[in-house]
Amino acid sequence: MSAPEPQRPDELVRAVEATLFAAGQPMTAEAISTHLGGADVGEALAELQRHYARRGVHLVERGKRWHFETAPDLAHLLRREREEVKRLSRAATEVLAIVAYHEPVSRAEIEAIRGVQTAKGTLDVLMEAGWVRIVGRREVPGRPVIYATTPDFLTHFGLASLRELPGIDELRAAGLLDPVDDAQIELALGKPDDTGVTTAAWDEDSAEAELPIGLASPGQSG
Amino acid sequence: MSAPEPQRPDELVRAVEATLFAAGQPMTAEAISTHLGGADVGEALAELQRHYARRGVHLVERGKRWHFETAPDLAHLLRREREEVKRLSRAATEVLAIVAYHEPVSRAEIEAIRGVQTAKGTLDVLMEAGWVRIVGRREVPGRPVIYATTPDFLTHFGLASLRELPGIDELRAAGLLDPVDDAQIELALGKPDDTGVTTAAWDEDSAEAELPIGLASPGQSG
Amino acid sequence: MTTDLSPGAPPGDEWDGVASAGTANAALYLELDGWEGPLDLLLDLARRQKVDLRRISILDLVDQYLTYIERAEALRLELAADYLVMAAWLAYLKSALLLPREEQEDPSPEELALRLQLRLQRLGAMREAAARLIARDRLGRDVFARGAPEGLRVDRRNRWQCEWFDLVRAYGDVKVRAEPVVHMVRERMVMTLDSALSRVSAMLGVALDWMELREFLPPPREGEWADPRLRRSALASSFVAALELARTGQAQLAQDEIFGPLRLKAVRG
Repeated sequence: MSAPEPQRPDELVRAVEATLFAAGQPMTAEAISTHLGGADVGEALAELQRHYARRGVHLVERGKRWHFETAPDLAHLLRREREEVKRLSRAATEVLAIVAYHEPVSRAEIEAIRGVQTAKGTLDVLMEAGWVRIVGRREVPGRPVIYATTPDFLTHFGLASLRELPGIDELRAAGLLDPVDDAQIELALGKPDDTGVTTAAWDEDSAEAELPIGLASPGQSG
Repeated sequence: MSAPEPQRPDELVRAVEATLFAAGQPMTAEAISTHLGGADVGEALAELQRHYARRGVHLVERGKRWHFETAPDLAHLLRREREEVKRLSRAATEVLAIVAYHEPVSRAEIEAIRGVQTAKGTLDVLMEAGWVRIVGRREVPGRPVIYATTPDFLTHFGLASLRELPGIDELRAAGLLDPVDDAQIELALGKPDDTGVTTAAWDEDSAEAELPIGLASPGQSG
Repeated sequence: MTTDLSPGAPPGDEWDGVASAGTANAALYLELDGWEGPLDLLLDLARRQKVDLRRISILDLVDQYLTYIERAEALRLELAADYLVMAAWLAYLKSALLLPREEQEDPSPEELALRLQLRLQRLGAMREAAARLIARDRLGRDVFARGAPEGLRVDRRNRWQCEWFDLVRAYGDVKVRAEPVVHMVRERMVMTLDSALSRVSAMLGVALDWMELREFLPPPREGEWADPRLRRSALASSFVAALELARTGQAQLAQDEIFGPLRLKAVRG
């Protein structure tokens, strides 16, 4: 490269340089001197310090002990952050949706809605993403923590408020509630008449009211 | 103190210098580049190597990986405190050399060169030291595992690559590194018959029946 | 020729007696522990010829080896089998090399000798290479890496990605999955267990004798009860009601044969 041929340093300077480089701990000038057979290392240390002052590594003295360390302005190189873009898993997306539609909501409530247990890690991921946070505790036995979405959640999904999330009817209209044949999933909530005959009847409103926490058991419908 | 004010190196050079100083392990140029956000570090490495060539610490490349180490001419100053290097047995040293000069090589091939069985522990010692590893299987009957050296082997013995192994060109030219399973060099060994006369019989199929490899270990010669 | 074969190497424990026995030749020093097998011994003997391994005299080498083995046997040392096998083979090689040959064997003794020489060369080369390798400036012995590197750390940070559609779709999936749990079939006319229980119980209270289960069902002439699906429901519910009354001790159940008529009678307290 264009730099002039570097001068070969003094042998003592080289020895001090190598000694400090290989040392497992900071060394006092006396210890270095002893190691090098009693030579006076003061000048060598000063020259090394001057030489390294502009380099990526500095020779520093702390409490009479000398050691090499990374230049302070490059300290950030020692610990780098690498960002990895990851897609939210299906489970995490479902949990996030439930929090958004039902907030504030406890983990037990999320599990009741999803019908499966929610791994603790799933909520952790959503909190790491900055989309869900703990907003308090439900004043019921056990005082479970309850979760809600964050402003970052709205920002990420481009929503002015949670009210902009499509309602159940809109989801249905969009075909997002279609996968199973309607006739198979409709609810019957009829009452027994006096002849003892029960008539099953679809209740349009029940879809709204359906927060299936503590789902009514089929036995109650008789 | 009389030296001219040292030039401040390029920022990338300083960053590479700091990174390699701080790294606990040798790094490839690619790893350094990745760590520094994708910069091309080839020039910086060359400049650093040139800068450090006359100092007490050198920048060296071993098997494509770079690290700083103390200058070899200062070994006499530094050697005294450190006796961390394992002492290798003669057998282990020989096996290591055979692996390095012949790699990849199977245990049977090592034994064919040494003329004795190799204790299992010998290869284990070399693998534990991190100098030898299993790199696959030879696609011959029995599918023996084959061994080769590691980058740490090059680092430890100060070799830029296996081409720098002492005398390797001469040995190759003399045919002394030709594959050891070459049937033409195998010796036939017969069994003494009851008249006490030994008959040599070349067995094409059996490399095992060949020279007195592995009849007994020296230790058994009580 | 065979004296002092392994200078410097201390004898192993099992050789102490021999070494200190002060045998006829005090300089004789046999130490097989020092050899890594017969090939190693041969190589060492070959080196003693102080010539290039390519120019060693195989015949001399064979003699040296055999002398060595003979001396060991004279001292009644127990030699490992491979040393003896090598000795036998070398004796054969020697005789083959010396005797005039009438028919050419394959491989010829000269070729065998050449192979032995090559093997010794190869082993010698590796031994020398090992010595040169081990004498290099080694990291941690002669040269040193930085004693206290700060170390590099890379912290991985995840940036999570999720689309609006995925979110909404996920909610739809949750809804769809949750709903079937509470579904019933539409417009299916049934007789509930409760109504069957009260009907059977009421009729049983006024009955005097055994009655067949079917007699408790509403008569089919009564409008909707003509529907066969509803009749099946009524029969099933009445049967369960009968079982329940029997369980609670209010009724007796009897059936004379499998699939026969099921009869029912009140238990009078």
